This record gives sequence, C-alpha cells and structure tokens, in this order.
Amino acid sequence: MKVRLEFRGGAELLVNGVTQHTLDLDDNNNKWTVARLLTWIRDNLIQERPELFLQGESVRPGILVLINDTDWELLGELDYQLVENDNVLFISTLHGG
Amino acid sequence: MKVRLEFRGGAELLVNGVTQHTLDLDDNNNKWTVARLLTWIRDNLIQERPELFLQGESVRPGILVLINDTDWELLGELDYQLVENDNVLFISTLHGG
Amino acid sequence: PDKHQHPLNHREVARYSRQLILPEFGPEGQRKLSSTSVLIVGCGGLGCPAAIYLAAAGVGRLGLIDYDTVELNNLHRQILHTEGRVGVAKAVSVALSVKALNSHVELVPYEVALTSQVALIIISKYDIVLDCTDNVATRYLLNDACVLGNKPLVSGSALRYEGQLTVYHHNGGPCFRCLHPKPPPPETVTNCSDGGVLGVVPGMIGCLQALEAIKLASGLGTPLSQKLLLFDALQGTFRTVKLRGGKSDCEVCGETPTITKLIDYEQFCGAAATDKEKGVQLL
Amino acid sequence: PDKHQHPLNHREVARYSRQLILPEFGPEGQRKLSSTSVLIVGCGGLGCPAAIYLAAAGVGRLGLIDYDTVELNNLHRQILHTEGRVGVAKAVSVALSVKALNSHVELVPYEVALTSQVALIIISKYDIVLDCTDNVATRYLLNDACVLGNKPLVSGSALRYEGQLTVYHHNGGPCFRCLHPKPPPPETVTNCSDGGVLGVVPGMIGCLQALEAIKLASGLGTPLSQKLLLFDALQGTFRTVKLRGGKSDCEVCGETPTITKLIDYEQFCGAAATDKEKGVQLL
Ligand SMILES: [Zn+2]
Ligand SMILES: [Zn+2]
Repeated sequence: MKVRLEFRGGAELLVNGVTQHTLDLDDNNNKWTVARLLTWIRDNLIQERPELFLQGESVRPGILVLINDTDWELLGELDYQLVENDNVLFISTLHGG
Repeated sequence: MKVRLEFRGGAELLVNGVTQHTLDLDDNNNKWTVARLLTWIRDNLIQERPELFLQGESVRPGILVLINDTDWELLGELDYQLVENDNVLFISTLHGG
Repeated sequence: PDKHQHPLNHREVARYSRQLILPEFGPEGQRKLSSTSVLIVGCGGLGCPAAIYLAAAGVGRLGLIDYDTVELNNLHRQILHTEGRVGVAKAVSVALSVKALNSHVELVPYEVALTSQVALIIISKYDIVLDCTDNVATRYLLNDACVLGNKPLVSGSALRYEGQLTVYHHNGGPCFRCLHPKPPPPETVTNCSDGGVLGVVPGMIGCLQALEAIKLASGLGTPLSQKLLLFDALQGTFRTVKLRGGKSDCEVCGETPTITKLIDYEQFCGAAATDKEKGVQLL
Repeated sequence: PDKHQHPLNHREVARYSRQLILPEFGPEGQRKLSSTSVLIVGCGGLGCPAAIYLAAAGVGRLGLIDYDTVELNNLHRQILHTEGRVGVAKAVSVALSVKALNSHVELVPYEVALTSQVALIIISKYDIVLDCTDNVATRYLLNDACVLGNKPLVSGSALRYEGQLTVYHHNGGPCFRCLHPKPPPPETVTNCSDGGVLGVVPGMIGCLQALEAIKLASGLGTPLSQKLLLFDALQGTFRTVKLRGGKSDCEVCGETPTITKLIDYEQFCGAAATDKEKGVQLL
C-alpha cells in the first residue's frame, strides 16, 4: 500500500530535511492505523530526539496532522485507517512574523 | 457524463457571471470533443455576443483553456475527448496592474 | 447616527474610486470598511504590509502595537520602516508611513508589550485583531484575549521560506487553543531571528491578513475560517487544508471554559514573549 | 573582478542577517542578489510592492519605469506613493520611498513611456524584467523586447478580485506570444480604471513578482516558468496550472521568428498603451 508522507514548517528537520517520502507499507496482515504509522516513523525515519516528534502515543504539541489535506481530528486521529494513496502531512505551526 | 466548467478572469461575464457550471452531457451516441463542447457552450450558456467567446471554431484570442489544470494545447486542443469528471477552465488573461 | 449610512464625501469617492466600482464592494463596502477598527499586534514583517494595505483601502481606525524599536536588521522585511528611523518605536514608525499614504485613517500607536494586564482593554476597542507577532506566548495571549473579547483573530506567521494563515474564532471555526491545547516544547520553536526568513514571505502573508480583515469588515467573499493556508515560497505553491471546528471541550472557547481571564503566558509556554532570544525554559 | 566573489561587508552582514542565516540562501545568495539588476516596468499597484521587497532584500540595481504621475485614486493600492507626492512622477516617487528603506540599492528612475524606440536599449542594461504594466500593447512590447534581449520576464497582472502570475521566456517555457499569438479584441480588455481592483490583489501579485525575481537571481527554488498562478481573493484560493512549453512556431521566440525587431504595438493590439481610457479601435 503506497502512502505519501510530507513534513513541513520545520518538521522536516526531524527527518533529515526531506520533505516528501513515499512509503510502500506491507498491509497483508495488519491494518495500518495512524497510530501504527507514527510508531513506524519514529523507528524508521526519525534520526534523533524522537520525543520532538512523538510524545506518548501521539505527535508532540505544535505539530498538526493533515490526512489528504484534512485535519486528522475530523478523521479519527490515531484510529484512522490508512488506505492506498493517502497523503499524510505533518506540519509544524510557525510563530515568526 | 459529468463535466465541470469554470469561467474566470472576466470570462464569467459571458455566462451571466456564473463561475462554475456542472454539466451532464449525453454521451450515448457521440464522443464529446472540446470542439463540440465549445459549440454547446455557445448555443446554451452564452447570453449575448457569442463572438466574444468563439471565433471560428476556437475560443477568441485572450482566453486560455485549461483541462484539469493543464493547458489544452498539451492535450490536443479542439480534438481532446472529454471523459467523466473532467474540469474545463476558461480564463481571460488579465492585463491590469 | 449609523456610521454605515453616511454618504461618501467627495474626497472618499475620488480616493477610493477603483474600489467603489467593484460591484460586490461598492459604496456600501467602503462605508463598512471606514466604520471598522482593526488592531495590528506586531509592527514587523507581517504588520507592515498588513497596516499599509488596510490603510490604503480606507479602514476607519488602525491600532498599532509594538514595544520594540526599529533595528537595521529589520529592514530586509519590515518595509514601512526606514534607515532614518532606526531606534524609533516601531509602532510610531509604521504610523508615520501609513499617515503619509492616507491621512484620513485614525492611527493609534501603542508603544507597549501586549501583556495580560492590558490586552483585554486594548482589544475591546477594536472590531478585528491581526496577530502579526513573533512568539508563542503572545500568540496564546492574543488568542485567549480575542475569545474572551469575542473578536475574530486573523493569524499570520512566517519563517524561512514558509508562511501560514488562518482566521481564528470566527463563525464556528476553531481558536488557536482548539488546535493547540498544549504549547510546543520551547526548544522546538524557532523565530525569525534564529531561523531567518525571506522578507517577501511575511510580505505575502501580511497582505493576505489585510485581505482577510477587509473581507471580514465588508462581508465580501469567504473568510479563511476553519481552513489553514500554507505557503511555500521555494516551490511557489499554496495549499489550503481543512481544520476542525471549534472544540466543545476547548479550555477557552469551549462550552465550559476553564480559562475565563488571561493567565501568565510566558509561564504557560515556558518561553519569553519576545523574539530577541531563544525561548528560555522558565518552568 | 567577479562581483559574485566580493566578501560581504559589515553593513551588509548586519542588514541582511535574517536572510544570511537561511541555509539555502546564505552569503552566496546575497552576493548574487547584490550583483543582479532588475527592471520594473510600471510603478503602480504591482510595481510598488515588487520594488520595495526587492530593494529590502538587497538587489543591486533597480530600474523603475513609469511615464505617469501620482494621482489620488492610485493611493488605494499603490502603497509607495504618498498624499504629498500627488502630481510627482511615479518612478521618482517609488525611488524616494525605496531609498529611504535601503540607500545602498542603485536606483534608476525612468520617467518615460516604454516604447519600441527605447525598450531594447533600456532592457539590455538589466538581468531580469518585471512586467507590472496595465495594458495589452505594453505587455506585447515588453514580451517581444525580453525575447529579443533574452531576459526572463516576470509577468504579473491584477483586476477586480483576481490576480495572475507567470515567468515568461525562461528555461524552455513559453513567452506571452506563445500563449497569445493574437491580441484580444480591444473591447474584451478591461483595465483597473474601468473594472476596478481590490488594492491588496496587486499587492499579493507584486510580492510574488519580487519573490520570483529573487529566486531567478539567487538560483533558489523553482521559478514559475511554464506554470500560471491564479489567485482568487474572494475565495482566498490559489491555483497553479500547467502551460505549454515555448512553441517552435512562435513568431518571436520560435525557430524561425518573423518578429526580429520591435513593431507598433498600439496598432497590433488596436488599443492605446495606457490605462487612462478604454482601448480605442485604431485599426
Ligand atoms: Zn478554542
Ligand atoms: Zn514565444
């Protein structure tokens, strides 16, 4: 199952500065929830200081998660089940002006 | 066959100021090329002065045609065959500053 | 007398003629705009373009808050200041530039930091508030003050090559706290002093803040409520994402709010309300 | 000596520090920008924001062309002019405002109409050209001059609540004539004087023109070539559409061009090179 990840607003600094990632997730046995994806990202993409991405089970305060350009809060957050071609955007909220 | 039309940049003034139109085109007998669509628009949507939309077989100079956000020149122009859910945008080029 | 009803005078017709002929705007839009007051918090990279375009369009009253003074390193993006005004209060400097363009806008510069002590009093005098600030603590403060004072908050931000824009607390949309109930860890927050910013990025976002304020004031178009605009200058792309609505359990705008007066936001965020230094861990 | 190689002086480091810390920009980007010259054609709604953000960022030389003088009805969108400069040449007025922000930019105001007689000579002195004009005849003239002089043309336009932006004649992309081999019927062309414009719309597009010029000058990011950005202020939406490449049969940029020197563009378009009156049928 192909899924696209994007990191913006500074969140890309957690994944080596790479803003776009295309994953091919093995979905033969288990469904991929966003919760499972977050753990996968922490274990496979985050270079250092994983606590700046995940805190407990969820993303740390200040990062918004958008699934196909829609706030994950409208889609079930951690329980949302990913489907083919989903786009998951992690964006740090900016504060500069 | 559902097709969406959009008119922008002033081109909407040719169709009563309505920027978005959803058409349900009967495609049982004949294919819908853009050429056929243009004639249909002239006969059905244009209120007055059709020469400000069509000149000869094509749109008048100054209007760009974008099919699914791509210049129709890359898609065969008048010969392009419409498919379900196509979006056709007619945009007047602006000159103000 | 209802200020919306006053006929436009000769000067206004002459000055705003290019707006007045816009069918959806017209004299009614101009009257609404001239009877609207807008508070701009932060007279820097976002506040400069926002202030000048709101004044140009003919907003009635413009409040300008900034505690800071103009520095040379501001001038790459803060376009209403000048070399000759280095050292001058930013609120005053912006007021001077705005006044030269449109002397008919009432200008109220505030050379103060927005604190929990003064925020509600100042905000109560305005119809619309623009968040043009540069730090997390002030953003929470301004959000809570706008919810408590029931004003729409047009929030812009910019860093490096990216910008963000949304309208909070408007028409059932979320407030900043609905999206971010907890502040970010201070070490994850970068300001323009530390991270840098391409000047035209706050330029774009500040223009869009002025636009959203004009739309709110005149009733024109669709405000960017419950939506977040993301701007990427390097790619030249814009993207609008859909946000949650106002949350019923939000601590400030929810059904049973626990925040009913302003708190200590530097303590809440563990970071100072300034862009001068890296946020300090106060907790 | 290669101007790209000069070390930044103390003043430059201080003034541009917030850009210099941007990793992809840095001292190299600043040096490239300071050795780049940009010609802004039209000192109105588009030219004002474009000029001030280019100057703020530290472009080396800025040419400013406008034959017109400041009028009161310009001030709702032309933010570098002032009430006190009504009647002053727009090119001079913009230069005054820009100089106050950054006295280190070389400013060259041209109080002339861009005509076929002078266009190639002026354009030859610049690296990048911004089309901030307001009429079809000048847009064709500027396009042809940029193709003949081989300069990228950052073209912006705005009317009512909409704006458009693209980069012509760059990196295999089309020129204006590739898209529009024939001029529009004069009666279909509306200018800002007749159709009106919300001031912040050219504000946005002018900022984006400055951004595209900075990207071209510094090699940063992806220029908006072979793409057209459409901005709708009422909806707050942006849309980028894909354009054709340069056409091999284009009359000016094609393989066997028939336009090898500038022509009479008012005659070609059947419209005057001014926004003062409705295009007149000359043919
Ligand atoms: Zn809330
Ligand atoms: Zn061409």
